Amino acid sequence: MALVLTEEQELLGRTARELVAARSPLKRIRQLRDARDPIGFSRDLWREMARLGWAGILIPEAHGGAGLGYTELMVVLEELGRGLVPEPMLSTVLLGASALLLGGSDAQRSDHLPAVAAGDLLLALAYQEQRSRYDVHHVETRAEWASGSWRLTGEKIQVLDGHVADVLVVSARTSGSPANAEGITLFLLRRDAPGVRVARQWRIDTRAAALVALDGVRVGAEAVLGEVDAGGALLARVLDRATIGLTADMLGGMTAAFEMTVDYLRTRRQFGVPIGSFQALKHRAARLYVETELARSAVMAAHRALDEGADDMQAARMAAIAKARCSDAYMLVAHEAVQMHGGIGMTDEHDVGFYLKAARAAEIMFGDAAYHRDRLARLQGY
Amino acid sequence: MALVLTEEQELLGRTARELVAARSPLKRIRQLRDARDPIGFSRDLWREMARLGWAGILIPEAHGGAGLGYTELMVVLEELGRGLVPEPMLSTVLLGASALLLGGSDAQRSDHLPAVAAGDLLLALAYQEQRSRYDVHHVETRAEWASGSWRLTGEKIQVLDGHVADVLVVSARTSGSPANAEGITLFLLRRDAPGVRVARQWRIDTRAAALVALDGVRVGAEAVLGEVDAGGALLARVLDRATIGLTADMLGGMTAAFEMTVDYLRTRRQFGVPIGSFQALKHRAARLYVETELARSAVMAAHRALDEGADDMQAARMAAIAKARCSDAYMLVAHEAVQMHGGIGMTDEHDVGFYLKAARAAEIMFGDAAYHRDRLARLQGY
Amino acid sequence: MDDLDAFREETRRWLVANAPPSMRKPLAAGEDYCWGGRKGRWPADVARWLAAMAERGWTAPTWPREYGGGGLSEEEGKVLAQEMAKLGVRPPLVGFGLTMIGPLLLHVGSEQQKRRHLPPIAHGEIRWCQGYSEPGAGSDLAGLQTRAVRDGDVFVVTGQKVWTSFADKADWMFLLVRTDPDAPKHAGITFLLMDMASPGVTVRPIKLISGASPFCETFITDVRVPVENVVGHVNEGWGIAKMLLRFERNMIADAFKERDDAARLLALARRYLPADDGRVGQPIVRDQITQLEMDQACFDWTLARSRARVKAGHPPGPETSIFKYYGTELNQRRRDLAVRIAGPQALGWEGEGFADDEVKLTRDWLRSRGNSIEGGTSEVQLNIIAKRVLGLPD
Amino acid sequence: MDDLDAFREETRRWLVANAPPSMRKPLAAGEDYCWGGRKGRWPADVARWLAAMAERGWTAPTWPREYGGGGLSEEEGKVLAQEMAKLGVRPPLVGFGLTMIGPLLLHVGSEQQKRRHLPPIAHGEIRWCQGYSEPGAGSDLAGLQTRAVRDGDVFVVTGQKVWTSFADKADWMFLLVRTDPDAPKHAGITFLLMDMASPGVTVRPIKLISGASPFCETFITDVRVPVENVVGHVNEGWGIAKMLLRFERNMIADAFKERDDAARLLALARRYLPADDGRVGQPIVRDQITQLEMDQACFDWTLARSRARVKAGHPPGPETSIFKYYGTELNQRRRDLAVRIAGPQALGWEGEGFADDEVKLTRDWLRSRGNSIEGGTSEVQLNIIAKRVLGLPD
Repeated sequence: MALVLTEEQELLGRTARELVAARSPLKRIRQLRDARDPIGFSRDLWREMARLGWAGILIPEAHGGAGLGYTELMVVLEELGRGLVPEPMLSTVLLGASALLLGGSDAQRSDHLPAVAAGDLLLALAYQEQRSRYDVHHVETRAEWASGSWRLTGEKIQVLDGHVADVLVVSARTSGSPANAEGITLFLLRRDAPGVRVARQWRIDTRAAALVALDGVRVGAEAVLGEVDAGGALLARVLDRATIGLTADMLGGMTAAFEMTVDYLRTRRQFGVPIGSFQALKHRAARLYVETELARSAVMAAHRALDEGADDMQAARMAAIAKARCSDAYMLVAHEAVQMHGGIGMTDEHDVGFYLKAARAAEIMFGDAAYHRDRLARLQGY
Repeated sequence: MALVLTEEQELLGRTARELVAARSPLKRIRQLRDARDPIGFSRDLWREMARLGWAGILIPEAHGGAGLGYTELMVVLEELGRGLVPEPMLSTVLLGASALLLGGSDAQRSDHLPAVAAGDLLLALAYQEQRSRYDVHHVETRAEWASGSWRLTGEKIQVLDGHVADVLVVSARTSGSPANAEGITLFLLRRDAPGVRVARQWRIDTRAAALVALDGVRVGAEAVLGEVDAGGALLARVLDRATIGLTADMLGGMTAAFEMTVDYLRTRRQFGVPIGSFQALKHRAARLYVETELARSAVMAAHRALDEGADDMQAARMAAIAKARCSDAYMLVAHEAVQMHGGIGMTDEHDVGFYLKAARAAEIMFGDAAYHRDRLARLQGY
Repeated sequence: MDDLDAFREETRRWLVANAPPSMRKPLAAGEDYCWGGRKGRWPADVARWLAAMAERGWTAPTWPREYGGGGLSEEEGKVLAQEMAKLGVRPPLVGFGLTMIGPLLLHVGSEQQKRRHLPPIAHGEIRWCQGYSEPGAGSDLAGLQTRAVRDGDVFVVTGQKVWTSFADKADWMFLLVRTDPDAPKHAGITFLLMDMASPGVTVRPIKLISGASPFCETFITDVRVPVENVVGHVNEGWGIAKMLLRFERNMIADAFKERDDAARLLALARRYLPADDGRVGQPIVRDQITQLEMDQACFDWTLARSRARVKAGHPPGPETSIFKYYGTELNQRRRDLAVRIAGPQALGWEGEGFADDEVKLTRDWLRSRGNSIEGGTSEVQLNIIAKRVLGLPD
Repeated sequence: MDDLDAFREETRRWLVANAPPSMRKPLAAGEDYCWGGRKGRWPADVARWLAAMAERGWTAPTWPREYGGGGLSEEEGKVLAQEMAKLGVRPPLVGFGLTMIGPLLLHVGSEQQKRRHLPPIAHGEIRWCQGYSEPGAGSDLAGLQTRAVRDGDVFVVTGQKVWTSFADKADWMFLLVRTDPDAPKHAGITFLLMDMASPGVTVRPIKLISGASPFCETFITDVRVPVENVVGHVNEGWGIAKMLLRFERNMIADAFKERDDAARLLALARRYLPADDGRVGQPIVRDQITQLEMDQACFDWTLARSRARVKAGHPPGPETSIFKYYGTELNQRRRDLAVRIAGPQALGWEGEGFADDEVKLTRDWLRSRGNSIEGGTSEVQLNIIAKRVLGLPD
């Protein structure tokens, strides 16, 4: 695979960077946080992004999308990650729309995807639970079939944008015991359905998340996404793709933190010289550069592989490699960025701390580096 | 415990350093190696060391020893480790005499210890096997009782000084299966007994080792050291103490390699200045210094604990901590020493390479750092 | 030795009789030790415990009695510490007065300075803060710009200090000022004591990424400080500052010496990564916990070696940089590991779905990132070791 | 495209027909590729394979035919490489002639130099070595002392080179000499081609800690080198040297790109650390193997990105330092891990009790320590990245 961007892709990246600079500079992120904005982002800005084709970037033109590839998605996500932009790409596009694209019936797609592509419908994937940690197949939420409908009961945690999503994709156990990969079913349900209760959660990063409690929520057979009892595999496929997308966001964040730090090293003076002239800091900065370049390669390779039709096994491998590397690299870059900024880097009023918190949240979401290394080893059979 | 040396102990260290400088400078080590000296050390020099009390340092005065403590042993071993001195402290004193002191009958002690203290009798502990790796309780060598004597059959590997030791202490399985901690018995046997075959092995370090093959070797009941079937615990006790002693040797080696490197940083000039003025190298050297200081603390604490009557559990804990730290620190120091010496450090004619090889051998002997960390976790119950 | 045994016996009896039961428990979440000072307010038990100990001079056990101390010998002081540790009683008072400016004044203060400042410290009446760092200077401490101009019997001080720990809660500040702008960088500095209630002093807390505000900016505008408040001599403050930095490094190292860290990490691991066989579920995490436990033990022994050397009569030297450097690194590794053990539950900032102790894990990790910056960055410590211990050239 | 398909078809047919079966196996222990040169001797199959390929110019497929190359286009060269890889045939010839001085002369050599030197390289008749490092210079390449004094049509060269790879086996050397001792360090250097058979050249192999002797010291005493052997211009050799260093870094990176490393480490782990469940017995080792596998993949993709950029018309820039730096680090980590996996069996130097492949593990580890020193130390690579890529000040 050729790991270079086309001119069109480069242009898409520049457009994204300009939009972020104009509409979502870091001071906007700070304002959203300090105001404890209940939504956590702007539905207007999201519609604007949708008009640029980002909400429907992976959605076929037949469903109102742009029908582009993962490499295009990567280019946009990198810029959003750079700016720590909280609009719902991850929840609605990478998790929600992905689930519909990979597992939805024709009717389900036609019902939802055009509105998603238009920026009018927000989705969320409610899969994580108190005891699931990184195992997407650990599902304790139950769904029981009785009197012609499914009844869902359980609690999901840290559901990205779950507090505002119009439609939730929920994993529930229809058979088997909590840790089985089999016996899981995905359901589509409206957030305003009776028995659904959402509560905003406040995390360290700028992404909004929510607790979603399901208390005997009733849905019909048509709410099942994919096949009954076969949602485990679908969920894994969705998450591998979302994980790869997340690494593009992480790449943007680590690049921004690194560039901010190199600028500081060039300009901050101590002992009468720029601190970037100290060889120990130089070597550390050079090592960080190497780490970010290797991360960039992994992110590009993973997205490219999806574009080239990677099968599930390949997608899982690429997700593991890219996520492990970006987790370690982003944490390292962010820790070093704060250290090299010195005292000012520890203050809330400096922006570098945002990246440290974003790095941690991204490191842990969808599994940390050790988890993904173990996963790769298992995938390879050792 | 007071982690300082007494004046007497400091003096003992100076004496040892002077003897090493006078009788075993590094060029002697090189000569022994290049000549492929079949013994690998000098029995005369060993007797001289014995006259200074080192061979009998732990042996009670009643058996002709000096009756000193582990801290005194540490002080001597550090200096020998500094000089990579190959005389048989580890084999004869730390492994062999230790086994007799901890498990021998009065008769066995009286028979052997005075000659050991005089430097006339060499001992070796043959416990390691092809498949045992770091598990001292993995013993496949068998001992069977028949017609009034024990018959030993099996092969031991990398028996330190096994090619010249007068008496071998051998672990053999008298019951149970190869990996059981129970069912192991230690035997004393003469190297020249019928059926014993030894072959010198050539390792990367300057310690001499041998393969010891036992082909139906017969010994009487009096050859059993300790109790039949109870040798596993005794072996572990001996090895914990020997491991602690080895860390003193490692401390000496890493200190020598570090000092050699700091000297080089001070004197070697490139780009018109001493390379020790480059901040990246300075910081790395400072980190190495911290590592060696922490290693020194662990080594002192472990020896002091033995002097203060540590029980087996405490001894095992101290051995694990000191060995894990010294393994990592010595390897780091040695790798960095070669790197900072540049090309000359890679040549066989420079001495720094001896320390790199010694570091590796010591890292692996008696278990590497990962092994000892796992061991500590198990000892602590997690 | 009999005297010492008797002292031990009597001390224990007194402690048992006088320490309130609530002062014999570890700090609960949200609780803090008593830092003293005019602005502080503490629960009745804390105040009672402080008063009882201060009356005996045992807030500063080895200081001379005439300066408010207990007049104990080194050995007696150690016995007191041991008995307090055995009974688990809290120190009645902590702070920079007891650990930094007090010991410094004992060493180099004038008789008048000792009589004036030490008793209020020992009694917990006056709380001190340290005015070293400045906005433009950072690691280059000696690059400070705060100026002090002599005007008769006073110095008129103008400038700005930053990273002043708890300046908003302190009554007095010890600080470095530039008294000779024409002298070489290190030669024109003076060490001053300044009343924070003086006109012209204002303080603004700095909010950190962890959400807490332990540091302040202090703005100093034409503040008049009597000449008698110079410690040592005018223009010779740099040597005093360096002496104090070594006290500080030792103190920070002590702060990072927590005996039950491995146990706490282990408890976390058992909570978030349970395994059927009773071990920690993730071997990689288990290995990291063990490594931290080992490194902590080696660090503690290294501190013990240094103490033994100091006790044998050697003053603390540049090797104290090891403690600052490695102690903070250990703490950072520990906080980082704790967050990785808690996993998704460590992502909370506040509110629903996250327990208080989970939020604390995360904020402790964020706060720990400052450890390698405050009190002399790790880079500065490594520079000191390279130059002063290893003798590497500039 | 049809042409290229036809070329592929024909190439495959030719390779199948002409590559001896023994040249379609991986190197066995102790075997090496063919490096050519007057002093080399190789088995008949190797010589036959070299001759067959050289006749078509396919030892240097994309060089022009008039210089002994194959005259293939970039695309055809790639097809040839792909077909060779598919069939598993060995390269017929390797060495610094093909990878370093050959490409350099193609870029900047005079027409006469190209005609004289390139064909013997392509035919494997002349083997080259590189005379850069000197005993006093080390990483400070430009600090070289070897002098060349003009005497009519020749330069008289005197000095000493060190770390000359395989100088004892080479026929010619390309080297840097100082032609203007009064000029600034980088300005008085000239790039020369020297016949190793010239009177005054002596070579001494250097034994390494791994036991092998891949490097030599080369003593040069009043050696007469014709002026026509200057590449580029007199006193302008430094620019040429830097260009060549980039070729070298790329080559070294390629050398560390071994596709089956994870598999090899895994096989070792299964041999020394077997587990009942089929996984690697030690989770820590398993984690390290996986980490290496991942890092290798990321490294390979980074190389691919760089190649793609070069193909798009950008010359290799300072980012090639990444490959030298990280490629050698990966190799060192891999060798280190291999030794720790083999454990006690990795302690052998030779002889009884150790298998040949166990001894090789250990020597490979020792040898790998030189990777971060030769060809520009890791420290130099990091300096280059900091300065040239990140723009950090001196």
